[in-house]
Amino acid sequence: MGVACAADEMKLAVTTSFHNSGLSDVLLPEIKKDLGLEVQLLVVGTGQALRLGAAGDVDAILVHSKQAELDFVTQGNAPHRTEIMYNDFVLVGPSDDPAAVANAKHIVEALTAIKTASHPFVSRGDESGTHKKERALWHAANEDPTTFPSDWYMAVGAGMGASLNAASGMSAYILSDRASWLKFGNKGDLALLFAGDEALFNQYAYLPINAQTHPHVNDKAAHALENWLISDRAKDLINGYRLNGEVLFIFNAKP
Amino acid sequence: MSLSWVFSNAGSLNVEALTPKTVTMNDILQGLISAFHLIVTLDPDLIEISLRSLYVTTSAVAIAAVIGLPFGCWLAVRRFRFRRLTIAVLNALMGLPPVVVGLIVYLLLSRSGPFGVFGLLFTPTAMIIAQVVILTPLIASIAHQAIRDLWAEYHDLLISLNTTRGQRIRTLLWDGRRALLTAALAGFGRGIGEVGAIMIVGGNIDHVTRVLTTAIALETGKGEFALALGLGFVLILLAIAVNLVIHSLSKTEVSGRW
Amino acid sequence: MSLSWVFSNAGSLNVEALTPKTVTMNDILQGLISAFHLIVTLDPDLIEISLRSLYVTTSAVAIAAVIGLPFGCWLAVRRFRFRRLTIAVLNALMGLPPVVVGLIVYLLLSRSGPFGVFGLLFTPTAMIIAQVVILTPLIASIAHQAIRDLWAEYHDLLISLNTTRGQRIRTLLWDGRRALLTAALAGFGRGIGEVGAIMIVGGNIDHVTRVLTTAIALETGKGEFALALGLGFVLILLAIAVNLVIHSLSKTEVSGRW
Amino acid sequence: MVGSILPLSLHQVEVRKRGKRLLGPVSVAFPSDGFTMVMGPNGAGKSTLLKTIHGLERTAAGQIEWNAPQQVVRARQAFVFQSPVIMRRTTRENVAYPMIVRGMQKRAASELAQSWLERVGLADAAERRARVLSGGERQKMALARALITDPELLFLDEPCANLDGSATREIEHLLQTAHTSGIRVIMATHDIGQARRLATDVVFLHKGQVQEHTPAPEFFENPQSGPAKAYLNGDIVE
Amino acid sequence: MVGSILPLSLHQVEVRKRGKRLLGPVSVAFPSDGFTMVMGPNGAGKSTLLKTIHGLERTAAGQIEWNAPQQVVRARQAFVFQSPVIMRRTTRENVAYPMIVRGMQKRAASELAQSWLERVGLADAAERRARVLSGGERQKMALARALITDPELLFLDEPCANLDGSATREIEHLLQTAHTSGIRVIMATHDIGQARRLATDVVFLHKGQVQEHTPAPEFFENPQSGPAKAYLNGDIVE
Ligand SMILES: Nc1ncnc2c1ncn2[C@@H]1O[C@H](COP(=O)(O)OP(=O)(O)OP(=O)(O)O)[C@@H](O)[C@H]1O
Ligand SMILES: Nc1ncnc2c1ncn2[C@@H]1O[C@H](COP(=O)(O)OP(=O)(O)OP(=O)(O)O)[C@@H](O)[C@H]1O
Ligand SMILES: [Mg+2]
Ligand SMILES: [Mg+2]
Repeated sequence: MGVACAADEMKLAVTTSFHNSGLSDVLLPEIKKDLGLEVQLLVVGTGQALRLGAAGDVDAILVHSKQAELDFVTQGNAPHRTEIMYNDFVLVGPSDDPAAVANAKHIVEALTAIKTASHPFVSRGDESGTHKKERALWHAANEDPTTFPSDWYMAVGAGMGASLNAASGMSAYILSDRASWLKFGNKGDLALLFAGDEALFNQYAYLPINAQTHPHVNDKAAHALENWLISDRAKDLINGYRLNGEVLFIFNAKP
Repeated sequence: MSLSWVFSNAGSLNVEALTPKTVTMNDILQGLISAFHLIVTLDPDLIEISLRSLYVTTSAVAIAAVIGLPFGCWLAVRRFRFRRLTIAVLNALMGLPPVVVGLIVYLLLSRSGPFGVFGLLFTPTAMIIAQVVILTPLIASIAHQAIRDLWAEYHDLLISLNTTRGQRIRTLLWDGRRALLTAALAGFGRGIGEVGAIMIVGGNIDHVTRVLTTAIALETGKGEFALALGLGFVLILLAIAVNLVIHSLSKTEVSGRW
Repeated sequence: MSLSWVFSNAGSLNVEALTPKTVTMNDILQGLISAFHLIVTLDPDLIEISLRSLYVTTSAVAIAAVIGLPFGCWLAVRRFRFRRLTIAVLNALMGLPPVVVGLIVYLLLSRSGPFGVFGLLFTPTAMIIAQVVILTPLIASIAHQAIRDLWAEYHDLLISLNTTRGQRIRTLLWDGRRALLTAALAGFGRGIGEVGAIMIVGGNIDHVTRVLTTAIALETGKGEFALALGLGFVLILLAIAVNLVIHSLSKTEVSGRW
Repeated sequence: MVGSILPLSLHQVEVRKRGKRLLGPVSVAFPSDGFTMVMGPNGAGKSTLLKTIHGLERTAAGQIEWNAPQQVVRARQAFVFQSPVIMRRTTRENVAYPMIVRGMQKRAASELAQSWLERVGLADAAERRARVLSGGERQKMALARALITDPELLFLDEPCANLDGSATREIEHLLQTAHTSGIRVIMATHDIGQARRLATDVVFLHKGQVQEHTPAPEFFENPQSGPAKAYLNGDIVE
Repeated sequence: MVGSILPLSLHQVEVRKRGKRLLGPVSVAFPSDGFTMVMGPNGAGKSTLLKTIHGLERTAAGQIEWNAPQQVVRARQAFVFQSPVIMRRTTRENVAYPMIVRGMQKRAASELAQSWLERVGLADAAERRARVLSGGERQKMALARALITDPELLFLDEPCANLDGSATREIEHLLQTAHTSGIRVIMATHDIGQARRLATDVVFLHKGQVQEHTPAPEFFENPQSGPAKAYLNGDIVE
C-alpha cells in the first residue's frame, strides 16, 4: 500500500455535497492510518474548488462536474482526471407531492410536472455540478430555466445545504445528491420523491494539481492519495459506507 | 442573472494566458473593470440588487435606531442593579454571530415555526427582521457610549430641573444627535456588508431576495472572483456615497464643535 | 469532528415524532441542550475551536487597535483638506463586506498571488490578516468618534502647552482609554462573530483553521440546526465572558465618571 | 401657590465620597423668608451643602425636612451652578428649556426666554450657540435659566464671580427684587461686600462643618467663631 | 534663557467668527517688562485678546510680532484659562503634565508638582481626581500648572474669580513675586481692587476695540475714554 510519507499533509478541495455526505469522516482517518497522510479538506463551491486548484492553493480537488473538469485538464491545471465513484441525484419535495412527481416514469417527466403545477422549485443557481446537472435535465425536457418566473422557480445561489434549508423552509421541490439529502438534518416536511433514473448519475473525479506549473504542491502526497483512492481498500470503505442502511456511493475507479 | 456577461466582457484579457504570479492581481484589476462596466452601463440587475440592499439595510437601520438609540440612552441615564451586566451583555451582543441570528429567525419564520403562518421566510421582510436583531445591540451599544459622556455633562442640570426620565432621554438624544448619527452609520455599515444571516432567511433568490452581499457570495462560490470583486467595489462605493450624503445633509463635520 | 455525537445525544427527544409547529421551537431547545452538553463535558473539539476563535480574534483586535486607535485619534486632532472625505470613507469602510475582504486577502496570499511564497493561505495567520482589515476601520471610526469630544475638551490646554502631535495623541489615548475600550470591544464582537472572510482565507479546515463561526456555518449547511445553535450559544457566552472580564479588569463601570 | 415648601431644616446631615466626609454632620434650619449667604473658604463645602439641600448629592446620614411632599419640593427650586452647564443649543433655547420641560409651548417659552435674556442683559446673544459665550455671559444665561421658572427657593453658587461691576450691580438688584417678591434665596459667595449688601443671615462653613449661623449684621460686625473672624479679615482660615 | 521673546506687538489684529468680528482691529505693544491688566465689561473680548496673543485663535487680519522665532515663542508662555481645563487625572498629575510633556522624568515632575501644589495651598488635594475639586481649588490647580513651567510670559484670565479672600491675597503675592522675578504677566480681571494692587499698565477693551492703554496709576485716577470711566464707576458701559 502506497508510500508512507510520515506526518505529511496535503490540502484537498471538495464540494459541499461530498463533504455533507459524511464519507470524508470515514475515509480521512483511514488515509491517515494507511499513508500517514493528513488530508485537510476545504469545503467550497465547485467553481471555487476549480479556482483554488488553478491557483495552486490546494494539492488536489475532488469534484463532480465533468465538462468543467475536462476543461481544467485541457488548460493544464491538472495532469489527468481520475474517476473514483458515483452516486446519484434525487428529486426531493413536499411529502404530499402536489405535483405528483412520484408517479413519473423518468426525471424529465417529473420536472415537467413541477413546471406545469408551477409548484415552488429551488435551484442551486450557483454553477455547481448539481446545478449544471439540473440545467441539463431541464434542457432535456426542452425547457429553458432562465425564462422561468421567480414566483415558483427560485434560484437561491447557494451551496447544497443552504439550498436544502431553503427548500425545507418553503416546502419546495429540489434536486439534490443522495448523500447530502440523507445526511441533511432539517428535512422538515420534505421527502425523497423520485430517484433511480439513469440520467441522475453523478460521477465524482479526483484531479491532482499540475506540479509543473505549481512546483510547491505536494505532488507526492497527491499521488499517494490518488493511488489509495483507486485501491481496493478505498473500494471496500466506499461501497461499505451506509447511512440509514442505504448505500451512498458506488466505487467505479479503474485501478 | 445577466451579471455574468460583464465578467465575460471584461474577461477579454485572457486570464489563462498570463503567468501564474500575475493571475490573482489580474483578478483584482478585472474586478475594478467589471465594477466600472456595471456602473457605467447601469446594469439593470445591478441596480435591482443594489436598491434591494439599500431597502433592506435602511429599513433595518431605521427600526434598529428607533429601538437601540433610546435604549442605549436609557442605559446611560438609569442606575440599576444589573447595569454593568446588562452593558457587558449588550457589548457582547454586538458580536452576535449573524449565522446564528439567521438560524433563529429562520426557525421562527419557518412554515413549521410559530410565525410560519405569515409566510415571511425568504422575503425581504425576513431579511430586515434578521438585520434588526443584529444591528440593534450594535447601535444601542455605541449610542450608550456616546450618551454616557453627554449625560455626565448634563446630569446636574437635568436633575435640578426635575425632568422626567423620558425628558432626559429625549434631551440627550437630541443634543447628542451628532454622535448618534455615527452609531446609526456604524449600523448601516454593518448591515450593508452582512451576508450570513440574510443568506439563511432570505435565501438569495434571484429577483426576490438577492442583494449585493449574497450575490458576491454566490459569485465567489462559482469561482467568478472578478465579478464578485466588482460587486464588492460597487458595494463599497455605495456605502461611501451614503456616508457622504448623510454627512453633508447633517453638516456634522462642517459646523465645528458644538 | 466529534462534535456531532453531542447532537445525537441531545437528540434523544425524537424530533420526527413532534407536530410540525413545535419542531422549530424544539430545535432551539435542543440548541440550548447541546450547548450545555458541550460545555459541561468540556468537549475537546469545542475547546480547540473556541481557543482558536479567541486566538484569531484577540490577535486581530490587538493589531487593529494598535493601528486603528492612534489613527482615529490622529483624525480627530488633525485638520486637513480631505478630512471630511476621509471620515466618510472610514465610516463606509466599517461596512467592508467580509466576503470581499476575504477574496482580496485570498488573492494576495494565494500561491499565484504576490505574497504566495509565504504560504500563509489557509492558516490562522491568514485569518488574522483578513480580520485586521475588517476591524481596523471599525475601531478607528469608533475611536475617532470618542476622541473627538475629548479633544474638544482638551484642545486649548494641549495647544497652549505646546505639545507635539504625538504627545497630543498619546494623551488623548490615555485619558480616553475608557471609551477606547468600547471601540476595542466592538471590534472584538465584530471579529468573533465574523465568518465570511475567514471562511475564504482560512478554509475551515478541521483541526487547522476551524473556528466557532465556521463550524456553525458548516453545521447549518448540514441542516444540523441544534448543534449549530449550540455552538452559537457557546460563542455568545464566550463573548459575554470576555466583555465581563475586560470590564471588571478595567473597572470601567465601577469607578464612576471620570 | 398652594402652601409653601418651606421652612426647611437639616438634621445631622452628612455627605461622604469614597469614605471621606465632605460635609457634616450639619444641622441648620432655614425659615420661610430670608436671603441666606453661605460663606467659607475654598473647599469648605459650600457647593456641596447647596447641592445636598437641592437633592443632587446623596446623603450618607441625617434628614432634610421640608414642609411639602418630595415631588412638590423638587419642582419649586432652581439652582445656578458654580460652573454653568451649557446645553448644546442656542442661548435662548438654553433659557427656554426649563419651561419646555414644564410643558410650555415652544413659542411662548422662547418669548419668555427672550424677555429674561433682556433682563440679565444678554439679549444680543440670544441666537448664539451657548458654547461660545464668554465667562460672564454664561453666568448671566444660567441665572436667566434659573429665574425663568419662578422658583420658590433659589440656590446660587457664586453667580457673580465672572461678572463685571455693572453686571454685578444689576444682578444684585434683580436678586433683591426677587427676594422682596417672595423668593427664598440661598447663595454662596466669596464677595464680602456683596454678602453685606444682600444677606439677611449667614451660614459660615469650615471643613464641612457649620461654624455659625448668624443674622447678617451681627455676623459682619462681630463673628462668633475664630475661622469666620479670620475669613472676614482675609486671613488664612486654619 | 537665550534672549527674550519680548517685546511683543499687535498690528491691526482682527478675529472673526462666522463673519462676525469679535476683536479688532487691535494695535497694541507690550514691552519686555510689566504686569498688564486687560479690563473691560463682559463680552468685551478680553479672553479673545489673550487667546489670540497666545496663538489659540486664528487671526483674520493683522500681525503679531515677537522678538523670537515662533517655536521659541510657543514654548515660553503659559495660560490660565477662565474655566480651567481639567484633565481626567489626579490633581498632581494635572500639574505635573506640562513638565512631562517637556521631557522631565515622571518622578521629578511629580515632586515638582507637589511643591507647586503646596505653594498654591492645594497640597491636601494632590491625590484627588481633579474632576472633584471645588471651583476655587480648580483655579489654584490651573495656576500651579501654568507656573510650574516657569514661563517667560504668563496669561491669566480671571484667575481669582472663585477664590476666597485669603487665597486671593496669597495668589496675588505669588504673582507679584513672579513678576519681580522677571515674568511678564498679561491678565484679565473684573476685580478693580486687584487690578490696582497688581497692574503696571491697563489695556481697556470695549466691544472688541482697545479704548486705551495707559499706565496703571493714570488709568485708575483719570481714565481717558468714556467707557472706561463708566466701567470704573460700576455703571453700564454703553
Ligand atoms: N468625590 C469627591 N471625593 C473627594 N473629595 C471631594 C469629592 N467631591 C468634592 N470633594 C472635596 O470636597 C471639598 C468641598 O467641595 P465644595 O465644592 O463643596 O467646596 P466649596 O466650598 O464650594 O469651595 P469653592 O469656594 O472653592 O467653590 C473640596 O475640597 C473638594 O475637593
Ligand atoms: N464663535 C463665536 N461666535 C460668535 N460670537 C462669539 C464666538 N466666540 C465668542 N463670541 C462672543 O465674543 C464676545 C467676546 O468674548 P470673550 O470671551 O472674549 O469676552 P470677555 O471679555 O472675556 O468676557 P467675560 O468678562 O465675560 O469673560 C462675547 O460676546 C462672545 O459671546
Ligand atoms: Mg463651590
Ligand atoms: Mg473672558
